[in-house]
Amino acid sequence: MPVLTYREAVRNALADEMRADENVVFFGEDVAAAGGVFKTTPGLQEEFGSKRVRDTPISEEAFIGAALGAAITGLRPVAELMFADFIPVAMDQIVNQIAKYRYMSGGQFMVPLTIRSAQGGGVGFGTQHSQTAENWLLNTPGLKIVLPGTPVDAYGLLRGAIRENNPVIVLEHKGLYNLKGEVPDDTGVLELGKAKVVRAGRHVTVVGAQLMVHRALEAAETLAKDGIEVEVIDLRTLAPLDTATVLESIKKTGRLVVVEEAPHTSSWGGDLASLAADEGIYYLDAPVKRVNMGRAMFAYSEPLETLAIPSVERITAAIRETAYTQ
Amino acid sequence: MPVLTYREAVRNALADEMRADENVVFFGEDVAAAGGVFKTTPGLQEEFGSKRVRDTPISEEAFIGAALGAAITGLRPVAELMFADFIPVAMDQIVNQIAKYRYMSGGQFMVPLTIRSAQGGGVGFGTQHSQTAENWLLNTPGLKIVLPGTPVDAYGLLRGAIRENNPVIVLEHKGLYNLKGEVPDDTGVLELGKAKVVRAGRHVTVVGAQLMVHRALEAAETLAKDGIEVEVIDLRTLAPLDTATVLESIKKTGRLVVVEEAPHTSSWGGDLASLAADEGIYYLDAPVKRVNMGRAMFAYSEPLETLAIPSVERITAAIRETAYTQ
Amino acid sequence: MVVINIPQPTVSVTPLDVDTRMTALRKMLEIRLTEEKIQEMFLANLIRGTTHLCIGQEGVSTGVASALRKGDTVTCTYRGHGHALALGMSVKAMIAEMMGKTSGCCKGKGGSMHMTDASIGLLGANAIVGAQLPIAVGAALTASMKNTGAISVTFFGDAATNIGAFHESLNLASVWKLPVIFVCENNRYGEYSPQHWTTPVENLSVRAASYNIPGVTVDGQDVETVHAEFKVAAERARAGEGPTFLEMKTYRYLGHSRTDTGPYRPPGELDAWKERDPILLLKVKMIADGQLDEVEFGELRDAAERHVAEAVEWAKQEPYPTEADLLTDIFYEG
Amino acid sequence: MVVINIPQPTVSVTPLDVDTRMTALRKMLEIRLTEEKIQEMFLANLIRGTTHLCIGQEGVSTGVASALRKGDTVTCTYRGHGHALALGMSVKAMIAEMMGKTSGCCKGKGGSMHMTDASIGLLGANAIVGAQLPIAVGAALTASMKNTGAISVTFFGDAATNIGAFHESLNLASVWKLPVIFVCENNRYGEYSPQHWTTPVENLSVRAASYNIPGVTVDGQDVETVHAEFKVAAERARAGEGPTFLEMKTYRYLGHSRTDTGPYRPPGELDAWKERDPILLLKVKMIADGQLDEVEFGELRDAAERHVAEAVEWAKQEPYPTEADLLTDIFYEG
Ligand SMILES: Cc1ncc(C[n+]2csc(CCOP(=O)(O)OP(=O)(O)O)c2C)c(N)n1
Ligand SMILES: Cc1ncc(C[n+]2csc(CCOP(=O)(O)OP(=O)(O)O)c2C)c(N)n1
Ligand SMILES: [Mg+2]
Ligand SMILES: [Mg+2]
Repeated sequence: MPVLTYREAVRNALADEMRADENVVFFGEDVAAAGGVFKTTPGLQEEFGSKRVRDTPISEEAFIGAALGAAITGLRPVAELMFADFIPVAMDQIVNQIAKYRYMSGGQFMVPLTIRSAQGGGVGFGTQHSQTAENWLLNTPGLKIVLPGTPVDAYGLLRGAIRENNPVIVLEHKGLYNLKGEVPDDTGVLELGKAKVVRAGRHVTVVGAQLMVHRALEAAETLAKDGIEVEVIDLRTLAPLDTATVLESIKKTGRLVVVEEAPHTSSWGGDLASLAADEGIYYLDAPVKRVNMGRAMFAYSEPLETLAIPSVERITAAIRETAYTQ
Repeated sequence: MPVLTYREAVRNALADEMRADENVVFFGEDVAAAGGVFKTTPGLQEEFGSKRVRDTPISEEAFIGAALGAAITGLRPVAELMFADFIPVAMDQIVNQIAKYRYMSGGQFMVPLTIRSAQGGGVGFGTQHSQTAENWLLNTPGLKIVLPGTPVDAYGLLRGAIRENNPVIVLEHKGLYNLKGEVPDDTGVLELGKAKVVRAGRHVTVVGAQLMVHRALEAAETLAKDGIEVEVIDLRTLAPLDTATVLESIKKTGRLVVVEEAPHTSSWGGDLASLAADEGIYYLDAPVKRVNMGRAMFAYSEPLETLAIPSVERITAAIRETAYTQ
Repeated sequence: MVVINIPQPTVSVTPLDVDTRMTALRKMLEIRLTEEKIQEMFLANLIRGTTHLCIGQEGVSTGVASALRKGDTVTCTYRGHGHALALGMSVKAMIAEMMGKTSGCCKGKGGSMHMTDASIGLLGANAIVGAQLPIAVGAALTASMKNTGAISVTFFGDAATNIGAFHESLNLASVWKLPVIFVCENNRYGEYSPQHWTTPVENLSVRAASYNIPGVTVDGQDVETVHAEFKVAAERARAGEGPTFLEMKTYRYLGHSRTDTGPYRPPGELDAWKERDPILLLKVKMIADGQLDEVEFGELRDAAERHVAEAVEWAKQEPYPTEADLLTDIFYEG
Repeated sequence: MVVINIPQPTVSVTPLDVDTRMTALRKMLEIRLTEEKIQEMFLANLIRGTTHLCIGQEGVSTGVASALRKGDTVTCTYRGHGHALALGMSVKAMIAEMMGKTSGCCKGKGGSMHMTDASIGLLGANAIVGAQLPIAVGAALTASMKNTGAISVTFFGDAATNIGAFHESLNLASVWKLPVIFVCENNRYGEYSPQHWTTPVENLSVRAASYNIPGVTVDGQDVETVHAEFKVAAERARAGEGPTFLEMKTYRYLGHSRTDTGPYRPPGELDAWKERDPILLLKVKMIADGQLDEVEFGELRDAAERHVAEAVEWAKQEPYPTEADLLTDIFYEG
């Protein structure tokens, strides 16, 4: 079975969609001639030409807005925001325009638009180049938000995003670009909005996305040795959130730990806890625990960054505590 | 006891702080000569002069960033973003700069800066002029966020915000500007970060802010007739969130309803549900209910806007359901 | 006394043929009378929220629309009723929208600030200052990539030229040589602030030099001048020569929005501008050329008035959206 | 062969006195050698993340700093090591910061892209393109309101002139007539894109006309020219005459960041610029004026090299932050 890096999976998905539909165009800063600062898009301009694959000036508000204008007039643009930390620079176009354009027009337009961006910490880029971005966007209806955590998901979900007739924000994790994984030849378009149980278990449900899922899996491995069987769910899409899969698991395990690479406040972790406290409450056998960055920022200095982002140890401890609560 | 409108309270707070500290400067679009589009700041330019009270060009990113530059060099700026829906236009300065400036410098600066803005729906301003803004900001550490819901709080909390040596976002509710209320003569600076139990009750805890608190109080009134004693908490500050007051109440009532004028996803309502599902879980007697806008947008058309925003009826129904759950 | 500087045309302005003139006159009257009616309805609480009227500025929208072709697209501002009507939106669809009715152009989900009708190329009015410019750049990208020969037009105010999105859009359109015409309606005020408080240059067209594109200051009150200057820009754009920035000097007679009475205007300014009313200027020309007389003009006006009144009566009877409409039109399902 | 256009000075450039020249030469050497060492450390994994070096551009930061007074403030970019050192940051504080140590200028919480030292007026380097400009406008507002006579300087790149914050900041500073000097370091590239791909004008100083402020294109490689042109702008600003936009033509010898090898450069370009190296130009002048010889220059270089090496050794021994530092410096408590 072919093994690709997450980075290659992104590139292949984009290339395959550009081959499949000539309306797909791709632009962003240094994505064309240079193939992207994370080298996710090399060779695309060579293959598809300098009209379909373009470098932009540094003007996120303009080119993200241009993606919207292009989407409502017949193209299927994919725009790259180099770092997800730059989402705030184009925030008006994303939350006030793109998310609302179909609605405000009373359904006159489809908005088949994808924004790709690299998020997440752990690689020492400092406070303005490490953030996870989903919680800036999740309170705004009208956007689909995808966080692939593996090469196969990076491939299939990006293809799914580009095929969507709605705006999709695909947040890749920059700490995962070198991750290798199998991408079967028949991997096609993956449907958005489906979480995946990546490890089955009876005792505790752990929910996360991206880097946190990988760490949760490590934690599960350790805990298995102590007889704690952890079920790990990779959300993959955050909007719409697959609450059914999570609820199903809570019903089985009665225990929930939500792991996020983000500060504690006003995030999707709260929504899962809230799901547990509402529809899930009669199944709960222990308090719902959240492992996240609390009130900390993404830091530059390595020890601080390591402390800020949930580690395998912190995740393991939280699961253990939850598992043993009566 | 003097009765002021919420609008007048805002104005008086600003005027009193400008009198108290000559480093307080105030600027925004049409705030000076015209006194603001919501007429919250008439007469300030006359009293404090055109250097301390300034009209700005339409350039939110620049003047919010300028507020930051002024704050770290010795002024105590108050900047107005006319509608909170424009926060995304200045989002980079708010979340990447203002929130992080002290931290990134290793604590070299104080950032005594206040941003005032008008948020909330119900007055027919449509999809881009009605949103509540707090959930765009709450996942970013480094900001204090205040949502006054009464004239006395508008007065005291704005004064408190201006005195803070940290960045504070004060989100006024545009549907409350005409609300009248007592502002005792000795009302001074109110401390940020303190929720207030605005109605005591034994059976159900209802938590909200601004317009939703007023509606919750109406609901409580109705329910009281049926013997349901509702405790209503006005959060007033969302960051930092006064979880102690909420938890205290949950311990007493065992039942929690969280009411928000915002979509359901990735909001502070989830954090309160999460609090209940974690520290509060052994006290809960019923599922935690959230009343909010679900997946709806702020709409222009009156019937739709009315349906989108939690009404007294919806709040009443949710409390009643919670109260009667065994 | 207030003296108005009238920009000189930079191209030769030939009189439009009588049919085109008549169409323009009718359109301007329709806009004028619709706006007057909207103001009345707003004050009578038949329209909620806020509304931004373009009375006095009809020459710009009408002149530009007269030079567009099918397939061309437009984005504009909350002060967009004139653009919508000039492009061909029906008064009914507009009034119903403003009343929040399902038969409004956006099913009542847009409102006064969001007039949109894809079928006439109106991609949307926008309530965020400057946000419509990038969107127009994107529409031009489509035209350019698909070689449709269409152009993209975006309208914005004088004060909008101070926001970042303006700068970024002109730059991007220039670098990509896209067929966009940036039409600034310089009505001398941004809300309650006169231009010179917020903008350190008098003729905004000088800003085009930053992007190496033509910038022209135009007499926005003369619909034929607007037409002629716009046409040159449109031809450049259609020929693949890239964007143009047109600054239309114009004036709004009413307040910025709602109940603003315009206390910030210097005395005499409004009257001076009314002497250069776009409807008046065209009417005078047509009378001078024997194409119109006062009686006929009165009839045109009355017809427009009846048309608007009928639309209002119709819209009043139309249904409001219901709960079934609450969550529709957010996502395309399919 | 690549020919470099050298902008002619717009003011008379008189030679600086020997002490000032010597200080500038030392400073440029310090910057150059620090940057070379940082690159080495980065490749040896002693510095994490990324780093953006300014080798080749030392004339700009040094020339500007030589004309500043105590109380003046500066904001700059991620490519800010030169500005920090020119303003007087110690190499130790910088290296320690880059290594994430508590004795770094920001206690290890900033890193390579966020060099900050309030005590020398360096209000911060910024990792978001353009974001430092509004902040500088605010610092100038303080200076203006408090009548301190101080000026505010902000450094940014050529490609940054395409972002909205640039436009808004120049406009606001002009309207408020604030003492800001906007210093564009035009090193011909934004990351891997040459200027003409993203920017439709050659001399960025033309953009000043949009704000009715002076715009000057300056030879950024000659530290004395930088000093002279900057001084005129500074005097205007201190006299309350408002902002100036200075475009410094310069060049970076290394890649944009990290491991970029600069495949996008036309052959010969780098060599052509190296002939106009800012250290070389000053050295040649000083030798011609009998103020320096090759031996002395070699000693200066060696001294700088030792100084940097010592700082690195020191920084290696410094402690890292600990859990106790995780939540500090977010809010001021008190
Ligand atoms: C980003 C943003 N800032 C502020 C506003 C509030 N606002 C609406 S219209 C307006 C003035 C715009 O003036 P101008 O661009 O000249 O257009 P005009 O209204 O005169 O047609 C302002 C400040 C807004 N809608 N969006
Ligand atoms: C808003 C934003 N967009 C993009 C980037 C990524 N980025 C960092 S530096 C850079 C190029 C900047 O070029 P220029 O302004 O010429 O400065 P130089 O690096 O050449 O000094 C880009 C695109 C960023 N940091 N911030
Ligand atoms: Mg205007
Ligand atoms: Mg550059």
